[in-house]
Amino acid sequence: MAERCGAYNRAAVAQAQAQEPLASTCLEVNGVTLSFGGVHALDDVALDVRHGEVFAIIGPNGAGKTSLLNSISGLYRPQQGSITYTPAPEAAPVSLVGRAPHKVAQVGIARSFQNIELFRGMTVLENLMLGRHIHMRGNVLSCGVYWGPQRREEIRHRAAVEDVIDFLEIENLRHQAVGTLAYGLQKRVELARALALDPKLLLLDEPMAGMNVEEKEDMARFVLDVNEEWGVTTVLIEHDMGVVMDLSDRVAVLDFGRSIACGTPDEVRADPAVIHAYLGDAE
Amino acid sequence: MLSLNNVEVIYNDVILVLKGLSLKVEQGQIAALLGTNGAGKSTTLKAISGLLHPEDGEVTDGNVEFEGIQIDKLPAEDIVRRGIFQVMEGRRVFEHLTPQENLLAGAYTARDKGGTDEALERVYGYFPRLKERGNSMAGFLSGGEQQMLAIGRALMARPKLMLLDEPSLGLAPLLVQEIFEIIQRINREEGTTILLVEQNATRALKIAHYGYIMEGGRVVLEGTPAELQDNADVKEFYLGLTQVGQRKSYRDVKHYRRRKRWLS
Amino acid sequence: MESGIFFSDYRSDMALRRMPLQKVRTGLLLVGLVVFPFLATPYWLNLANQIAIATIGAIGLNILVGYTGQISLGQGAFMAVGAYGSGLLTVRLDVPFYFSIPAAALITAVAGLVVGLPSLRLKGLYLAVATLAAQQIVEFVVTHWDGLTGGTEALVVPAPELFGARMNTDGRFYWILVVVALAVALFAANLFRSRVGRAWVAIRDQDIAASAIGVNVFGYKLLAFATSSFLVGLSGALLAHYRSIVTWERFTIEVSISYLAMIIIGGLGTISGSFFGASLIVLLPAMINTLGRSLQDTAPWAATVLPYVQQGVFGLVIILFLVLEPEGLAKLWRNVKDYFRVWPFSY
Amino acid sequence: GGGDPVSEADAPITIGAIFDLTGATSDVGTLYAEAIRDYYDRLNELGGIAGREVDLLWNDYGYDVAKAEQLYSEYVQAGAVMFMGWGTGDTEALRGRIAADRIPFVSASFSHVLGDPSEAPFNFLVGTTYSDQLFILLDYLIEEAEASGGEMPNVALMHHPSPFGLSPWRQGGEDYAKERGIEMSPHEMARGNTDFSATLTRIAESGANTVVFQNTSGPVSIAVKNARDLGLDLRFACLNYCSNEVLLDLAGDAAEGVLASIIYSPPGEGIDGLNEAAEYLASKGGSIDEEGLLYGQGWAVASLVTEAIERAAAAGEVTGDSIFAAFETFDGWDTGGVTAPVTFTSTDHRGVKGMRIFEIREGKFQPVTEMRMASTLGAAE
Amino acid sequence: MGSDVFLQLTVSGLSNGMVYALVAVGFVVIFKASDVINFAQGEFLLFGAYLAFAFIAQFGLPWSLGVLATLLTAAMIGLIVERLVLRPLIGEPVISMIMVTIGLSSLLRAVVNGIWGVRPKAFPNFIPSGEVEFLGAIVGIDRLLVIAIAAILLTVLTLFFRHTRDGIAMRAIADDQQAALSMGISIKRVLAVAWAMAAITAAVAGIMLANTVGVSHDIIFIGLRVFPVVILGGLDSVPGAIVGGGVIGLLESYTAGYTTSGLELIVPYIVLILVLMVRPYGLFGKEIIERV
Ligand SMILES: Nc1ncnc2c1ncn2[C@@H]1O[C@H](COP(=O)(O)OP(=O)(O)OP(=O)(O)O)[C@@H](O)[C@H]1O
Ligand SMILES: Nc1ncnc2c1ncn2[C@@H]1O[C@H](COP(=O)(O)OP(=O)(O)OP(=O)(O)O)[C@@H](O)[C@H]1O
Ligand SMILES: [Mg+2]
Ligand SMILES: [Mg+2]
Repeated sequence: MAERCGAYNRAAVAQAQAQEPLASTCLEVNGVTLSFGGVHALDDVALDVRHGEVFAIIGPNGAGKTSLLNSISGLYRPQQGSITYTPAPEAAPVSLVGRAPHKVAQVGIARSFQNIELFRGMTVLENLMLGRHIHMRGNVLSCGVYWGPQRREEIRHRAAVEDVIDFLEIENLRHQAVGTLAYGLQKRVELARALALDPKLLLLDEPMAGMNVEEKEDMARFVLDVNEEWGVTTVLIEHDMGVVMDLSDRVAVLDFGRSIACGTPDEVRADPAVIHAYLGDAE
Repeated sequence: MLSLNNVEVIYNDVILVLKGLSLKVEQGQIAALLGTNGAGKSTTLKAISGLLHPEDGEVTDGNVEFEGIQIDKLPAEDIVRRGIFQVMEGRRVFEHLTPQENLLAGAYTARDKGGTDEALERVYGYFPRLKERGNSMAGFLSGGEQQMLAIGRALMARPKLMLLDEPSLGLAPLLVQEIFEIIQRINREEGTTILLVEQNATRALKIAHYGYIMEGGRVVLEGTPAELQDNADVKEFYLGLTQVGQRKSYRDVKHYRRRKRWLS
Repeated sequence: MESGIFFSDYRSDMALRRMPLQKVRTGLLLVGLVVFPFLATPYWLNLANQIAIATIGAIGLNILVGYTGQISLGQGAFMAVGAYGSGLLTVRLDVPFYFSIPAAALITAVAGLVVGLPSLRLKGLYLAVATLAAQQIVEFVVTHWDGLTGGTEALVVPAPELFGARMNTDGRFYWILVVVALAVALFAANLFRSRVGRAWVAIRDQDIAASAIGVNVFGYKLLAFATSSFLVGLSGALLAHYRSIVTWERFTIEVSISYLAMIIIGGLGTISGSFFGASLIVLLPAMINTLGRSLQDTAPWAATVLPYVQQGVFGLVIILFLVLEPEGLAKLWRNVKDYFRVWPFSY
Repeated sequence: GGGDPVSEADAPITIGAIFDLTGATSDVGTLYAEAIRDYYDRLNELGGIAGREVDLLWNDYGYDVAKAEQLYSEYVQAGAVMFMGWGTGDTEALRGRIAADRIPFVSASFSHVLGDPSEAPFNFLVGTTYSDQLFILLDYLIEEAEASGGEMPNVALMHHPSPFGLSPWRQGGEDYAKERGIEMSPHEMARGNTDFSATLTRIAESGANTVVFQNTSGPVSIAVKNARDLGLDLRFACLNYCSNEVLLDLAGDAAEGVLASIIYSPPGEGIDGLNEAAEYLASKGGSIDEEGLLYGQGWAVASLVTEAIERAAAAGEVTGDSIFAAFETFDGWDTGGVTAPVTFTSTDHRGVKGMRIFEIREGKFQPVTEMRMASTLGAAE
Repeated sequence: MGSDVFLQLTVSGLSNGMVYALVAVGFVVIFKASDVINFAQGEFLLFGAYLAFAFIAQFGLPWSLGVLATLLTAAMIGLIVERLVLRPLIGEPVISMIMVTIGLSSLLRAVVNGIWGVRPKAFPNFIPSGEVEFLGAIVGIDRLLVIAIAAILLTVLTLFFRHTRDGIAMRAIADDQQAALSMGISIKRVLAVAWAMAAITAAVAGIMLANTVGVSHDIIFIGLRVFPVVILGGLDSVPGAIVGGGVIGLLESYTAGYTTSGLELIVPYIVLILVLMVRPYGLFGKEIIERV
């Protein structure tokens, strides 16, 4: 029986809470099972993300990390289990299983993708304006006419987008087509697009893959700022253990679709099962 | 074995990416090519392998020589036939082919059938996981498995020179370790010369015989791994070490950064 | 690229025509459109009118194919719905054309919505076959529902009246068509600089990412089908009143294919491309005809092969355009503009 | 409009013509077009009409209605006073505009309505309408059955899916069959079919014993071959657009015994009206026997149009209106036996009312009747 | 209607369907190698028919040599088309390549017209005619031949795509041209092979069609008629083309046999859409892999 991660294990929570008061649950994944034909991508996965934390998911290639993220954001529909999301500590929980992806975005969950999935034909600005999509009201008629309310709306949201642009320091890229940007910048634009959504929960799938240390540092700073200054709960998939150790509050480890460990970065790093399946005797 | 002399590459007739780049790879060695995003590493590899053409890129100045022959005007298929094989960035497996068919496609230039079977066994020896995935389409493999497949395809061609573009991208630590070991083995056991582009500088320098660091379309620094590791800029920006050789923490949010000088 | 020009507020940065040069060009275009009918012969007016109608239809198709990325082979069918819709409303119910045309466009939009339903599951060429099915089914219904459409007989539509004038000449109809075509072009241009158009392009580029940032992909696909069909229906309805006659032979699969040719040769996903493509496909045969006529006079022996030469040249020009500029005339136009923007400092 | 008078007495007379040389009906369209072009070449060699050259503006429209409209406006602008069309689609599409422009129009479409001046004021039909052809055929079949004491005809009308195809059924055929007390039903021949076995099987099963085709020779040849293969016992008859040499070529043996509606006499019978054409072709090294029946049709239509223009020229200026008036003076005009005599009146533009019925025997058209005239609807006893 | 009618409809439908299948295979070959729908397929059929006509009826070659010459010439035409028209577009968006085939269809048609004129011609009589009875239904011998050819094509092509170097390379190119290039696969060569193969299958289909339809432009229509066949089977599946041909042939036959007024033109489409809603990539088509 795999070790359960987070509040699902009531006893562990009670124990933990005795020591320090726990932030309330933001995302609760419970018994999620997902298979494709014969492949079990996820097998009875359970974990629990608390408001305001940076939660990392690690695990070998093919362990099901991306599949888990996809299940949360509605792209995959698990055969079993529940995923519940609580936007704010006092808010009513929302079930995410079977919810269409765009409806998941509407409750405040934004994400980035493992292999950059930007709208390549568009400029950076247009990509970010799309991030504002759910906050805008324009319809075919108003957009086609444009004059009046629609123009005001566009300008209002353009201002919001500019905030994100400032924050991520991509001012000089505004009018560039994203397809021609260097890889690292594309990753940053993808983060920007997710932030333009004003999310409460941010899901990042390997945001720092393919970057050198310098660029990872930048990215790390953005992730931390988003988390600390904007108070966005963040779920992070990453293979660079340095990044994971430094940024995350808690870590869950998946292997063959099952969660094999969970805890603070240091606990996880010391876990023999994790070393065996994932880390190897790295150094 | 391979040398690039003052190579200039332009995309779409306007975007100048390589600005007079020169580098050399010696027979039987592993050369590492490091650099920031957008420095032009992938472009360099494509300039060697002839894959610029489909992207509207062109070597406009300088030349690429392989075993004493100028190859920058040759079509990609001729270059492969001469023994240069590039493992492209982003895996690029043939999604609707099985892993085995992907490997056979890699052996396209190898003529004899017996050799193909043998090569297949060798690849399965390196990556037993690929054999296990049997008949499922390669598009459904996980990222790591696809990366193994991409390297496996290169092995099938038995190239003299292998160009590897970020082979460790997106791989779990254990696998990164394994991939680097395999690269080293290929180099040692089969005598394959390797030009390795990597973001994981620590590891790359560990197995390389020589290294180049490029930025903005030029080589800004070169040397043996030991020399490079000694450079302050390399330490800070590529290895993530503090001045005293400690690993920096990503938590140390720093809004000011020392500028790179590339003084050695 | 446009370095050196800064905008002090978002409004001018987001304007449709930002550059002074662009404004001049637009002005020239408008003046040209107003002066044209006073200079042109009826033959040229006829061609201009055809171009206007084709442009509207092409913009409609471009919304679906070029911007949203859903291939359609049902253009002819949607034009037929618009044409028969408006024609029948006028003939059977005496609805004046300025009501019947928008009504017919709305009916076509609904038809488009229905045809778009399979896009819930189908993509690419598999979806294209749904539109091809629509083409076949509409053709079938139009030719077989005698009670409604008069079956295979032609439907004669009286020339419309506006402000007491009968719009029965090319010269008069020109004004209606130009105004509508400009309005449609502006409407489409606006769409693509705001929320709805962006969502469509997002679906074309990466539908999964689009859904993950909150775009209701299926909903917007349906919307694209409806909007596109609305404009296509509009062009069909205008055609019905312009030609005063509706026959199913005008709306066959060949029509669908030639509209696809328009937007691809013109440039997918551009408004100007729709216009260029429409112009080319309308003018090219006319040019070749004229060329052929002069050849007839100078070299009568050529008469027997001439039609085949015309047919072949049409194909050849399409091939040449695509081989030389696969991104279409709009791209060529952009290159010309880029050249002149920095001219005389081109290097 | 294009009816403006041509002031100079020696200026050419302009005629506009659209032909199908590459489109769906180009197989027959090409021959028709060739004849008309040859006719005017010859006419101009002989001095034209009343000393004026004829400027025949023509082009291929590929059976595309939009292109027909475009060519029409081009030619009208170039001063055409007379127009020659081809198919049902373009004729229908242009009929309003020619009336507005006052330009007389002849085409090769013989849809019954086009001969009704209240529907199509400026159209003139130089051919027996499809409906009349059908009436004549039905009469013949009934007579034949009565004479031999066999079964009465039970007819399946296999037709092209278009106004052309349905025209004989819609425009009187249905009522006529009722009036004559026989069974008749329409069956569509879907476009692009390569096999009609299923339709024929159904027809045979339904008890029909006769099939009348209103389609072009290509599909009809497939159908008769299918019927032969299936061993069906059906009598076949063609209206005029499959009664031509193409059917003989394509269907071969399977065409034996098929009845053909001949409104333009085929070459080879020594018909006077075809001599001109035959001589002209011979002078160019060709032969009318090779060209066939459609060539004769084109030639006959061109002669008739020329006759109308000559009459107009004799009466004064040549304009659309004067040609129109000249058409309506035709009263029993003799085409030299190519067609039945031609008559146009102000209430009836169906110039030709008769035809002969042929049968295909040993790969040739053999006449089985004299010229027969259509009994109008309601007049049948 | 009796069961004998049903039987006849079934046999006619199936044998017809195999003609469709033959035509559809040409689409599949091109699609497999380049994701392109060849809108000039009808013209390829036509060319094949006219070539056979020319070699056998005009030049008087014995039929076996005539057919051989036809296939060789067709292959040449395929190669020329690939070289002049498709090759410059390698690496460009697929839709441009599709479009170029539309231009090609006009051009090829004009060439055929220019060489042979538009008047239909009787196809030389070398395919055995006559019919055999099969469980009380009648089927032409030429149709049996079509079925045999379809079976051979199915086997040969399946083996080709599964096991040969070029077969695998073709599928690889359809997936990712640049990556294929990096393996040393010559896109030019493989595409040339594909077009030659497609032209040959089209010529075979063209000959079989001309035998029933005559050497006439009516053949061109068949090009588009089989679109639903290809989609139903799955755009890239040879067995799919065969099964799709059979299913559509049957549907048409039953519809034409039991209803009037041309419903057989649309019933296959309606069934097709219903099937696609359950299987979005046809019966055997490869699915688009979308992983994020
Ligand atoms: N759409 C799919 N269809 C079939 N199999 C899938 C699909 N998505 C994922 N899988 C399978 O599920 C397993 C988990 O894949 P997933 O992408 O979630 O792994 P991961 O943990 O993100 O790995 P990596 O670190 O390589 O990205 C893999 O074996 C993969 O092949
Ligand atoms: N096809 C292309 N067209 C235009 N510009 C391109 C193209 N490919 C690359 N570039 C530009 O060339 C520069 C170098 O790109 P390249 O991919 O070679 O960088 P890289 O060093 O491999 O970076 P990364 O680490 O992100 O892979 C980038 O600025 C990129 O925007
Ligand atoms: Mg993943
Ligand atoms: Mg790179």
